[in-house]
Amino acid sequence: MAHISYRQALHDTLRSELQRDENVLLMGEEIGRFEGSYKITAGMLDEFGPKRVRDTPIAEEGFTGAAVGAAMLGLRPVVEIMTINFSLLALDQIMNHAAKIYGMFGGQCSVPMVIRTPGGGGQQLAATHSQNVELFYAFTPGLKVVAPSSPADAKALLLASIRDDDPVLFLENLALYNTKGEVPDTDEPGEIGRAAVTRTGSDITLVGYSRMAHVALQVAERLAADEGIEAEVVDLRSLRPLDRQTVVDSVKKTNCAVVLEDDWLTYGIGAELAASISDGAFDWLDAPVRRVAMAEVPLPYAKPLESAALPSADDVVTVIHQTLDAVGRRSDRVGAR
Amino acid sequence: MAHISYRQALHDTLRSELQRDENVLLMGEEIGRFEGSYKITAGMLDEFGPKRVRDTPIAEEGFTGAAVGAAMLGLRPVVEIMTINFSLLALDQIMNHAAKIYGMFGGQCSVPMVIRTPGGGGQQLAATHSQNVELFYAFTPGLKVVAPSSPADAKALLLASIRDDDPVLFLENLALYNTKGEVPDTDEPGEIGRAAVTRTGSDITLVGYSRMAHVALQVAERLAADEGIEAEVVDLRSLRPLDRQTVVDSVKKTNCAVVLEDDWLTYGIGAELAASISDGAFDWLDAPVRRVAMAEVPLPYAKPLESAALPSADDVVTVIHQTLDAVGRRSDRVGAR
Amino acid sequence: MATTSRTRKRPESQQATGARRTRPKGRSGTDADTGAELLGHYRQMLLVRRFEERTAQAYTEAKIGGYCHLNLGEEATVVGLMAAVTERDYLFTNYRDHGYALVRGMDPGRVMAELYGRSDGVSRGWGGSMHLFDTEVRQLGGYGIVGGQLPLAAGAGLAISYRGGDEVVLCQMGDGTTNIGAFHESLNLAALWDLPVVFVVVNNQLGMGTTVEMASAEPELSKRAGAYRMESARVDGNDVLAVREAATKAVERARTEQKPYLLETVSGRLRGHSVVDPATYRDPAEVEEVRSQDPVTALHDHLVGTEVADADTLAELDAEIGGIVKAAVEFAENSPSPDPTSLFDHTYATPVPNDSRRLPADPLFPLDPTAGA
Amino acid sequence: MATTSRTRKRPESQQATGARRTRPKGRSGTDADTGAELLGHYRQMLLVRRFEERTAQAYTEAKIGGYCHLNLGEEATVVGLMAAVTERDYLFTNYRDHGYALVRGMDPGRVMAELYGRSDGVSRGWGGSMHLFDTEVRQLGGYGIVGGQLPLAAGAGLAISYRGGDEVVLCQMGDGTTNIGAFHESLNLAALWDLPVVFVVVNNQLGMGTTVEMASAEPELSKRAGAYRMESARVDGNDVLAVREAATKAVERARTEQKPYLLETVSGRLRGHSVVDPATYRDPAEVEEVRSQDPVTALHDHLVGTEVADADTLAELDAEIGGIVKAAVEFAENSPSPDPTSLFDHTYATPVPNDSRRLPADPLFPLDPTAGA
Ligand SMILES: Cc1ncc(C[n+]2csc(CCOP(=O)(O)OP(=O)(O)O)c2C)c(N)n1
Ligand SMILES: Cc1ncc(C[n+]2csc(CCOP(=O)(O)OP(=O)(O)O)c2C)c(N)n1
Ligand SMILES: [Mg+2]
Ligand SMILES: [Mg+2]
Repeated sequence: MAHISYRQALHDTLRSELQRDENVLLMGEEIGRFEGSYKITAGMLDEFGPKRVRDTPIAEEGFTGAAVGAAMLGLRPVVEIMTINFSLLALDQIMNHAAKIYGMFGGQCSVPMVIRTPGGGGQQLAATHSQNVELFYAFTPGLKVVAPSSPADAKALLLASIRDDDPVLFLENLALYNTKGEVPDTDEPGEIGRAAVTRTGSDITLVGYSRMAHVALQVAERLAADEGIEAEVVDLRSLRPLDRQTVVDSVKKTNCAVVLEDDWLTYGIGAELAASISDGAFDWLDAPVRRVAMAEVPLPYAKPLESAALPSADDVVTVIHQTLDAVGRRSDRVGAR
Repeated sequence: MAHISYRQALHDTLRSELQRDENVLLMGEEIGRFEGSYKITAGMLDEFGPKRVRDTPIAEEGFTGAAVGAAMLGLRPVVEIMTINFSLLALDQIMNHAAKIYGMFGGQCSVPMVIRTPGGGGQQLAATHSQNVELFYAFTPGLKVVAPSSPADAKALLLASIRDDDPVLFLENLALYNTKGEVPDTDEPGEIGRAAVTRTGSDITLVGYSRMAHVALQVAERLAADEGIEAEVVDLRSLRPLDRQTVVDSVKKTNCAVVLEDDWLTYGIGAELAASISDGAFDWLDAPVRRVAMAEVPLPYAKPLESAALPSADDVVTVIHQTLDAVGRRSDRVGAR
Repeated sequence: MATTSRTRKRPESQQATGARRTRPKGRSGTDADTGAELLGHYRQMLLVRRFEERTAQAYTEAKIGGYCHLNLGEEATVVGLMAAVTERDYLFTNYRDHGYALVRGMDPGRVMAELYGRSDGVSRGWGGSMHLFDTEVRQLGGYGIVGGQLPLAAGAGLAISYRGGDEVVLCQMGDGTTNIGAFHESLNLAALWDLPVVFVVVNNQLGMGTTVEMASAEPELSKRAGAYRMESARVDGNDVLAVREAATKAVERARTEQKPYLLETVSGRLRGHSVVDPATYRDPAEVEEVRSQDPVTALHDHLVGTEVADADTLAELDAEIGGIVKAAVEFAENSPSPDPTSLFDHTYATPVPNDSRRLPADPLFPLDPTAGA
Repeated sequence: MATTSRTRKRPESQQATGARRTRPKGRSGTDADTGAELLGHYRQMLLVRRFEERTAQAYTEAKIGGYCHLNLGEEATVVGLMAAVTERDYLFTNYRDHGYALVRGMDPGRVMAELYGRSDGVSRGWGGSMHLFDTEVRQLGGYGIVGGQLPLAAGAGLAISYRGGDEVVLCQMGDGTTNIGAFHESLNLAALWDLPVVFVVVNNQLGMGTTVEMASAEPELSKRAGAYRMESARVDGNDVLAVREAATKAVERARTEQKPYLLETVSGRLRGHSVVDPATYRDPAEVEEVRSQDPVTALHDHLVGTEVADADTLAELDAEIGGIVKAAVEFAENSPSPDPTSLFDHTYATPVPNDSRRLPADPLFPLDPTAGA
């Protein structure tokens, strides 16, 4: 075990996979000479050379599509798209080509590639640079979409993604890069398609992924310490396939849930979770499933506006309180206010 | 009132708007000389000339973005994207430009444009040409998204969309073009952002939009005739803004609901509806909200496979039966099976 | 990977004409060798012609669904291009792909079965007309999104170059495709990275109803190569030998120098954009012009005129081809439709837990067995 | 529309130099007129220089957030370009937009206020550094998506042409931007439809850390105009008069002949890609080279050398500019932050029912008042 950052876990894993398999290569804007916009690939051009660490022109559609074509011939490209916002420019290649080639040609040719890209807001990057559009990929059959929230999962799921024969969208997050955690030294791939209960509790279920799974854990610890509320936290880890059962099993125990997400509320990832919980735990639910999400505006630059629009830990606490109020459980526990 | 097709309603409305306002122009691939892939713009090049009915190169991003720029200077372009599948290539211009310019620059400049595009599957067009990705637009603040299911709504909402100062994604459907209905002769714009109860009933609520709102009505009539089940049908008409209240009010009356959609189930449009109903009608619901949606595969070409994957009227009936069984209401009505 | 080494049958194009050829003396002075080659080409062009005519018929009989685009009028181009590549080279095309499949060596029966959506189809019935794919002959797909195949072809070239191979990628597209962003990005990548990709613009002078002049500010499309310091050429797409020669040069340059190439072939479209398009927008004189340059008729007359073959021999050949097409249709008719239970067979190559295998009426969670009757 | 006719104040560029100019006799033989013009240009270049230096400082003081890109090293280009357009012309830029805003005539205080995210900012604090917009001076936005402004500019040109106007659109971009699909699609549209758009590639020789040679198969970027039969030129971006002259020619051609143009200006980047980039990837010799060509220093020395102004006068000017920048910062500091209650003010221009105005913790439906305590 090593105590390292999420960034370091990604870096180390890319490096060891480059060493392990000659077919693995990295492609993306500014990943070589510039060492990556967020420095995940620092030092790699020097170590592996331009053949395997390939700086591309600004041409998201072109280089992502080229990675698809290379994967069809058996390479295992790991593409970095600088932020998920720019992936919109490559969406046709991701959705109509990477995700379709295996099925559309009757299973003749797989597309073993990974697209790494960070989401995130809250950095005052304004409307076009602060979006969370993982929804678009999570919605697409033929893709796999993972969204680790801890350094250990970052490593395990990146290993699994690179070794998987299907196209995987690997969602990172700007706000997580510097977070730290224990990471096993061994190269054990994680399982794509399984959620994890990262904290057990019996009062309420919190569901999140990527940064919001991290926030959920923090909120849960704070509530336990301050108010004796024991929240169970489910970290989805994989958005496609989606492990509904783990979520529903938790809610069957706690009888209520709050969904945390960094994207817009209406039609966001959380809608599926709220819908699935409301269906699968119908007879167990004591209150409506609430979602804490981004306000539905093009995200403004000015800090006070941005902060108001983004879901915060305090927002999550408020909604947890309201949900526990609704089930009548909070007043039992913390006394009438 | 005239009894005309959905196609005719669109055609006539575009024509009258071109006549009414010099600032309105049509742009798109093959809309002029070819008269439109689906012939909505038949005859218009001859009538209005190439300045106002502009054939574009195959360059979805370029011409859609050009429409955005023209709208910034006060023209009111109506863009046709041949099918919604190809809109993926213009997504950056739609999502990062059309939808952002008003907010990102602090409300200085509006973008009065319409993007007309048909969705649809079931025509054996295979994986890349049979997708329903209205979700992507419905998810995006700054856009408005309408999805009429009848010729009358097609007219009213197209009028509203063209006269609206914001970018509107106007969703059509290949399977609806030949459907007919009564259309008022007067030019009365509809209201973007309001759903409609297109059939009243007290047994169950069916929610749909575009083609599936049409299917919902057909299924409702069939159930009433065959089984005496009275379904209420809510046609969303607008996906953004989303009129949740009309849906929830209906469910408070019927106590159960089935959502119909043409896209993939997980994270699809229906997820938001199921989540919203489960929240807003929490204390009224007698059974989980079920969704009837497309199987989660790249849609295959072969007819038997395609038919199996697409939601049919029979599928809707099955799920209605199961839902009514779950609430114990169907056995009351039609006797124990 | 599905697309790597296996024993492959010799594609049709190689059977007829051999892998390396020298330029025949010229159209008029057809010598014996060239005559035999030309006859081989004619045979293939005729196969495309008759297959496409039969396809159009099958479409009107509703045996074929979806969109269906034919190579009628492009036979010389298709055959000339396929004569320039070897069996180890890769091919990417747009949706107008039947002719390439046939000449490249896919079994006509399996191609027709794909159009019919049957399980013996080259793409198992999942792709249809626009999406013919066969690992065996290294034809890596027809693509329905205009320009979609270009980045893929660049990527295939990257894989070859990465491994130091000497295969070449031939990437076909239409004239209208040169205006989309992917064209620019892909050609730039290929030139920048020295990838062995021959981009071929099959200029049939129309998008759907849009002419080249209506769509391209530089209507001499091969000139666009200049924006990437790429070599290029423009040839008569109705002349099978001219196409073959130009393509051979481009392919060999790509193979030996690892440089991409842009080749434009100029021909015409004998029918509508797709089977259902009556093409009423076309000027009758323009249609007449295209008809008068029909490459199949022209080569027929040339073969007879140069006495390579007499009209009767060619009629016999036509009958033989007719038999092949008939057999293809029969094969397709007799091939079973894919079973609906196979619907979830091709979502993923690597299975994962919680993958959705639900049909539209299936519940997300088991129905409560105690509810209802 | 917000962007159409209104009374406008004369932009800074026009105040200093007048709308139409004739080519000065040449750099060495600076006559009196040219001298005055050059001094005006120098003043503007200095404004950009000092403003950007102060911006970098404010960023390190955490007064400014997000991404922040400076025009340091591009001052001659910015000023030369802005001298070529009139107040009725439109401007679109990328995110490296402060200098254009200042020279085009936006109030420096309101520009700085935007960087500070204050409500007096030109975009009301909604845009920040990358998104300066001001209808008054027809600068229709800085854009953060590489290439995003190009289709918009083509569309603005379309609107002008549609109405028969004689305005011109100037569309700025970086060298790296010439490799993205939108470049190709936009230039093709502009040339095909005869739109009055001058596309300007500000070639500072780097994307972020990527050189032109690493990204463009044709590194002489102006040559890419050939793919659209478009006229083009390449000039020294460190020479304000050369830029002005070339841009004037391009703009006038666009205005009078309704033809687009591709202009490339070659200069350098004095700092990192953005304020936070230490640019350690750069070769010290390359940095030295760029520094030795610093256009502000060069023009300073030229003005002194040609006796247009002596060093003291220029120092006074510098002090005056320093005062303007200081006042801009003070204005920004004193401007209020936008109130969070204004969060939902700019989602739509036409209000509609059911628009979401929910904050993250707000419920979708009113909370059950009977539940809880
Ligand atoms: C991105 C995209 N836009 C539009 C279409 C619709 N479409 C199909 S074929 C076609 C014309 C293509 O013309 P060209 O490239 O010349 O090829 P041809 O059909 O002549 O072989 C169009 C516009 C599409 N399939 N994909
Ligand atoms: C579509 C897109 N891809 C990537 C980026 C990230 N990015 C921002 S600036 C930049 C480099 C642009 O270089 P150039 O066009 O030369 O402009 P310069 O910054 O030198 O002015 C990149 C890659 C982006 N903003 N948009
Ligand atoms: Mg064509
Ligand atoms: Mg640059």
